[in-house]
Amino acid sequence: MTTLASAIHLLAALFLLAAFAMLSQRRLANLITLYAWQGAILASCIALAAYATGSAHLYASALLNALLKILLVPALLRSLARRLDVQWDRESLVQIPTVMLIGLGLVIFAFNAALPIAVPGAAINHATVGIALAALLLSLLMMILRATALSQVIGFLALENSLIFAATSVTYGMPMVIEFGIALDVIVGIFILGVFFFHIREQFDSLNIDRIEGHHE
Amino acid sequence: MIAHLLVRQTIQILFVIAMAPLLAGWIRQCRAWLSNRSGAGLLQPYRELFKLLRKQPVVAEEASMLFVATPYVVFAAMVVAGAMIPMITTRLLLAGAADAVALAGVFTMARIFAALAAMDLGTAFGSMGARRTMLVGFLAEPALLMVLFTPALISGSTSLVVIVHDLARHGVILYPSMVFAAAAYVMVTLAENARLPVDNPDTHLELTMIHEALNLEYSGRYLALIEWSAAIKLLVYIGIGAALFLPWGITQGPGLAGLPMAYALLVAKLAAAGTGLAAIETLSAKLRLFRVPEFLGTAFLLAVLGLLVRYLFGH
Amino acid sequence: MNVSIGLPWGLILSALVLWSALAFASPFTVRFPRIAPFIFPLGAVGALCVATAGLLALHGPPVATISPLGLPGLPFHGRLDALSGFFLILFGLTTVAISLDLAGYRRHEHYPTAERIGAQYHILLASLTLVFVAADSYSFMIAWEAMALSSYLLVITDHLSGATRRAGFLYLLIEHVGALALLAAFAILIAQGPAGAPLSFTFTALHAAHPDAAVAGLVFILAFLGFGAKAGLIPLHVWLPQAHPVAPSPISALLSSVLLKVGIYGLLRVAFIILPTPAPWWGLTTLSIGLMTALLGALSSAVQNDMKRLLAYSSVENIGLITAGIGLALLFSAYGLKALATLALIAALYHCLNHAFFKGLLFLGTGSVLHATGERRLSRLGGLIHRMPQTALLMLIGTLAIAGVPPLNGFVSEWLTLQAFLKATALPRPYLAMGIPLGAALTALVAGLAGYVMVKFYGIVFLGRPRDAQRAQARESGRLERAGLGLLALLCLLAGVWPAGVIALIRPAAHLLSGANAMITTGDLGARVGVGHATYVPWVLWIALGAIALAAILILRVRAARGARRVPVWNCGHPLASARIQDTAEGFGQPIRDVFAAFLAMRRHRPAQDDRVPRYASTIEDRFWQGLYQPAARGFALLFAATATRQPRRIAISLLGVLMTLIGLLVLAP
Amino acid sequence: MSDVALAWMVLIPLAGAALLGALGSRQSGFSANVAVSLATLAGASFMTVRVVQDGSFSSLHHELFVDPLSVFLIDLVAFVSFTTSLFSRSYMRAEVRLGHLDPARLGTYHAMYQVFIFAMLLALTCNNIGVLWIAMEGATLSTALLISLYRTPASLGAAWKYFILCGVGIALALLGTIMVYFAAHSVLGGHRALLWTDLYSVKGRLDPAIMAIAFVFLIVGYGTKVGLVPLHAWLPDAHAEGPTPISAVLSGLLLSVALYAIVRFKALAEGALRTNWPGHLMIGFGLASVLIGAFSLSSQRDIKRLFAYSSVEHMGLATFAFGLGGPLATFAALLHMTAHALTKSSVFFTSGAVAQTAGTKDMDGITGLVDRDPALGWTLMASSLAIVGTPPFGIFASEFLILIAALHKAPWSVPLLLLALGVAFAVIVRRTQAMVFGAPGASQAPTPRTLFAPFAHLVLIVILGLAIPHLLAAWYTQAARLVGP
Repeated sequence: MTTLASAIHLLAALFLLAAFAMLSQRRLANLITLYAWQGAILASCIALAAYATGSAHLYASALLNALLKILLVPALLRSLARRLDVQWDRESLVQIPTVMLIGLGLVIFAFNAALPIAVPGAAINHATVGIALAALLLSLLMMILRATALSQVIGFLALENSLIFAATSVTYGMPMVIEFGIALDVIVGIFILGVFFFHIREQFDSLNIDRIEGHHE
Repeated sequence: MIAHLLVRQTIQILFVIAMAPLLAGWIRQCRAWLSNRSGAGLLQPYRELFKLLRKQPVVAEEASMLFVATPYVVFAAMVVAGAMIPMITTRLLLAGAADAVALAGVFTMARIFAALAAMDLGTAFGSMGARRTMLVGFLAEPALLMVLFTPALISGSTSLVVIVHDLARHGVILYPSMVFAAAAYVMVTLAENARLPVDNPDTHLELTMIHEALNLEYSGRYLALIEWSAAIKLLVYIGIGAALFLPWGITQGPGLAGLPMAYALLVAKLAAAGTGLAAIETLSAKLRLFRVPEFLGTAFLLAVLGLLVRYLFGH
Repeated sequence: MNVSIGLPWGLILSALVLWSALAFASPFTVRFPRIAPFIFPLGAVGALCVATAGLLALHGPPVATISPLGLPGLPFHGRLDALSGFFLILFGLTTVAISLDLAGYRRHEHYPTAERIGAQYHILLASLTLVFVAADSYSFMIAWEAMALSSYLLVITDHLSGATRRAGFLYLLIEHVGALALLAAFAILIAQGPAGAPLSFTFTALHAAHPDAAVAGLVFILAFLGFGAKAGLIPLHVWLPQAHPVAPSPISALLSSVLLKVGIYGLLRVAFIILPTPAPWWGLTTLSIGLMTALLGALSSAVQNDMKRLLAYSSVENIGLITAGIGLALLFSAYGLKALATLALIAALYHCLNHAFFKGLLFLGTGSVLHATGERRLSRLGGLIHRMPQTALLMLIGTLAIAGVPPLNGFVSEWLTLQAFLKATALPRPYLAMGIPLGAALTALVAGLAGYVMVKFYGIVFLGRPRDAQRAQARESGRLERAGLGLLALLCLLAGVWPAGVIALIRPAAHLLSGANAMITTGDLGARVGVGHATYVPWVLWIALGAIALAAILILRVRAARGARRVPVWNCGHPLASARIQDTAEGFGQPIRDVFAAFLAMRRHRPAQDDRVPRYASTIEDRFWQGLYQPAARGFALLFAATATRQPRRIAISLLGVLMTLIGLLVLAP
Repeated sequence: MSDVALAWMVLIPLAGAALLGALGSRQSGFSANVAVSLATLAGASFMTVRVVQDGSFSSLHHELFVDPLSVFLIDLVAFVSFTTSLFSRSYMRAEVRLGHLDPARLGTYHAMYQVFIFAMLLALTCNNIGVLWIAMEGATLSTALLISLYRTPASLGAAWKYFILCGVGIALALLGTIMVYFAAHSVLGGHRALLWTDLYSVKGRLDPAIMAIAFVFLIVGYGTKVGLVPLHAWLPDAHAEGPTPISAVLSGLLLSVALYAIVRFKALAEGALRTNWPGHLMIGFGLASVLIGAFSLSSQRDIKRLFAYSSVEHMGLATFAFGLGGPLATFAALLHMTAHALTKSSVFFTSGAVAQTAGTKDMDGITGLVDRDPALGWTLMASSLAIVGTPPFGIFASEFLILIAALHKAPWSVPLLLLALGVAFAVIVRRTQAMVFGAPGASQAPTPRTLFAPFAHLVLIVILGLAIPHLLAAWYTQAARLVGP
């Protein structure tokens, strides 16, 4: 059990690390790869949890997430990026080191915020809640700082990753219906985004947000 | 009883109508004497009135009914005012019909009619005069009211009869408050009757005239009525003053016995007041028109002082 | 309370139904012109019903009724007591005249016709009735706002002109601010009840709430604001001189005669019936605000050059006098002098009635003048007495009545007010006893100014010669219009000669408010009215004046050999070159401008020496407008601009906002 | 068998969506849309009858349930979506004819419209906080497509903003939901830890620390959808740029449904915390929204943005009242939700028609409606008077009650509320007056349209103001007992 716990903790740490990496990465292709990695960490984490509890539906959920986050979504994103040929995010107004510092602050805050959530018996929860919260705040920060629509979406997906992480590893999995629902939403969301992007492209001939925002007053 | 009241009332009305020109004449005479002139005599006003009454009046083509009706209205108002004041006796038919406030109201009505009539022909002088009379009027009204309030508060009622009754009962004592009131009243009287220093009754100086501007267009019997009611107005004001500030010798009893004495006293009071008025008019110079508000403001101030003094001494 | 549908309620309901039907029918007068002539006369019938109901309600116990409508647990309550009765009479009688006058308007196409204003007008009448009979705060507020909205729509009847729209909006805005104050006042009283208990909105329940002194004071202030805004007390009066002139004249008449009184009604209802015994400062505030309003109104009306603005400001003045009387009553009852309070109340209510009559008369008259000449500027009018003699005569009655000269009705209420002021010496506080007679002096000054103003108004509009050539072709107004004018003139005379009759109408209301009989006697064929020994007998005055005038006429005419000879004007020998040499409205206002320069914000344009066309112009503005309203408007503009610039536009900023909120709340979380 | 009726009612719009998608850009789509909405309305009324007969019930193994708090909202959704479909029938036809809209998109429009309705009905009827979340997400996605329907730069920008902000919000709400599950997990365990019916029974035993954090996430998350300040940035753009029928249902329904979710969770959180800290949170958000919403009104020139900010203000008012808690305040808040839904949708109908007739959304370009088109002008006047809370319209009633409740619970807030109400009145009425009266501007060819929907709504609002049906009042009272501490 303790080995399992430490393993889960390790994966959680990696998960957070991935979030940090995405925050710092500005090349779109690498961003998508990082997203895939995060998905992989998430999936394996869920698998471990499944093994720990031996509950069937967690295995299923692990499988689902693996399919979705490692294969499907990154593929979609890559094709989008190719067809809209965006490779680089523009220079964001805040320097990377500063961003890192802010992120660090957020992590500390998240851990403190999660402190009161202590459930007797389950030692892992406490830490994982903190990590999920931290990852969530980091991806929110990323959405704030990124200037092209596509990377904002990746931030959004990362945010959703951390939610799944919370859902599965904190509570040993929500009921299936939820997870299917979430998965469905993600897929539909991506498709809608795809539609959007092409229209945005033809209207603004760029995916830079300030251009998009310039229009309505 | 009613018969008695009726008799007193009739006598007083006739007295007011008859005596008014004499008073006017007396004042003129006094002024003449004070400025070392031999005047035209006491009866001059009567002669003027009869002459005017005999003449055929001319009325402007643009005149409306209002213009023609006004002299009668004003005359009636003045006579009624004179009929209501207990200057000889407190037992009058009309005494109950109006109190001090209503009396002021009657004067206002007469003034408004005069002003409207003056505007009827659309002459520059007429409307100018109307404007000025109304100005003097609404400035004098609060002062007059304050003056009336002092005795009213002493005797607890605005009814002239009650006031006279109450003041006379206490015999010959001088209320300090009444002194202020009297001073204010004299100033108001001067203003209301268009005497110096507010207005000069015997010039037609366009820039300054107030009263004269109103009746420039009148002639014949209309002019006579206007002049006559002006005289009556003066008498009435002096009568009110006499009743308020020198209420002695006014008969209270039901009988007719006291009347001759009372009339004699009243004539004496009128003569004295007339002399005083003449003196004031001789000694003071005409104020410029825009000084008039200050003049009346002073009167108002004095009246209020009287009021406050009354509170101070409690009587 | 006994619930019943007696005769009074029957009358009121039938009037409401009739009016609703008329309001519904009015728009169709376009398609069916045949029904147009009947709309307004039928409205007059409804008004008559309401007046009768009010008369019935005066005596006899208050009749309450509960309507099927309402919120759950809160049906609408109606209640007919002496106060409602009195105001219903005022409203009904005035409205009969106004409806008649409106019926006369049909022939002027671009004037208010049934088609254009019938709906709003009759809705307004219905809502007014409901305001007077509503007995719970909810239905009262509904009727109140319905009244405000319909009257607003009437004000902007001529909505093509920008000035009209601005005035209408200002009216509605101040109206609504007042309504919010009322809402707060009622809410406070309702919230006085225990937290758990079911709310009760009825006035009786609010009265039973018995708030402590501080709360009662707060409620009084709020109610005073709300009803003051309606009545046009300073500093909330600014809408009045703008809205009344732009409305069609009969509507101005309704606004001045009735709608302002609604504010008075509400003030009385709340201050005397709903709230507990007043504190002295209520009375003092009301009194001083009232007097200031009266003075400001009188001064401003004296310097106006537009005949309807002049009348509107004179309405401000009269409302001020009424309010002063109410303040006096509040003072008296604060010190337990109930009889004196009743006296002051009778004076105030009497003035309400008078003002309804003569102001209605004057505004209807201006309507006729407007038809005849199409001109509102005094500087263009004149000499109409020759063109429209009957209207001129009726207007003369109104003018004398409002100038407050005996023996007309305006004087009676002035007389009563002064008597009440004189009795203020009975107040136990010396500074009050000394100060308040000065209020009497102020009242007298205002009355004098009113005389001045009315001479200006009547003299310039009807006397002299037409100042403008093409205005000279005026025609006498129609029969129905004159009927409306005549009715109001008759009421003025009646209320002037027969005070006891009017006081009989007021007494129950005043008694209801103060809970005591007045020390006021009436007798001598019901014409004498006396306070203590001081008495005033109008009809005796009438007879005496008439007799003497008649005698003078008879004697002089009999003695006169020849009648008067008609000649051109003498004018000190100057021939009358043009009508322009007559005194103008500006000129007539000049003494006031000079004497009271301190009170008025005036801008003058004087001709320079080398002007080709020298012109003199002076504009008077309301000091409150510059000192209070414009700064407030600027302040709000700044606030709005600040808010607008703080709105997040960019997505990133908005997301940052979300993040910050999240972090902040997580920090706050217990 | 009527248990199934509930499921049917929810499923009708979904089926309709498929049908309409199939119909695509055919003209029959308009009428079909109306028909589907009518069917939904019928189902809703059937369900209502059941509730009236024997109280709240649940079906499909407690997956769906109805109680007084949700039943009137369900009816509201069904009714407003029906009237809106009526309105959109004539309005969108005109849009197509005027060339504002590419007819090829009509299929998407109608389908997404029904999906949106389905999502809201699901959110209201589901007994499962997870499903509730999914439904809200579905509503977000469908409306994102609807807002971008015109494909103009502005509409795409607005839709993007909406998608990102509400997406983030919804994600936060999910975290909150997870935490609630986490808290209930140890008490109930497994699937039952997601069911309202079970959660309420144990709300006293949930871990307060977790519930506090959970409620923070939930109020920030769903609050973004309600448009609470400072999370409201998406709202004006979305309302202004989307098709008018969509603005109507967004303001009228979606905001209310999101608020409904917050209110349910508030009851839960207060039960767990045993303090009314959640209430205070809502009071804070509510007041901020009321004030900022009111103050932002005057700088708007676009007619639909103006009324969008008024929605911010009114939802703030409802939130404030829910935050006050207690039977009176909650009663008032529910009444306010209802009245606002009806009024605001009628306001958007009218202003949309106005913009279409005048050919511009810029209010400075719209004048003299009452002379050009009296019916339209007077309807606009009436609707805006109703929305600023003048009697006898329903919003006046709710605002009056809210004031009284505020005087009980938080007297200090009353001046602020009055200030905001006064400002809102001044700005909106001034704008409306300028549009309704005055000389008619450049006269556009009047487009044929039916004012039936706004009329119907106005009638209902007047009924709400003059005589609230006792059934409705009973529901409110029970709901208040349900929500209240």
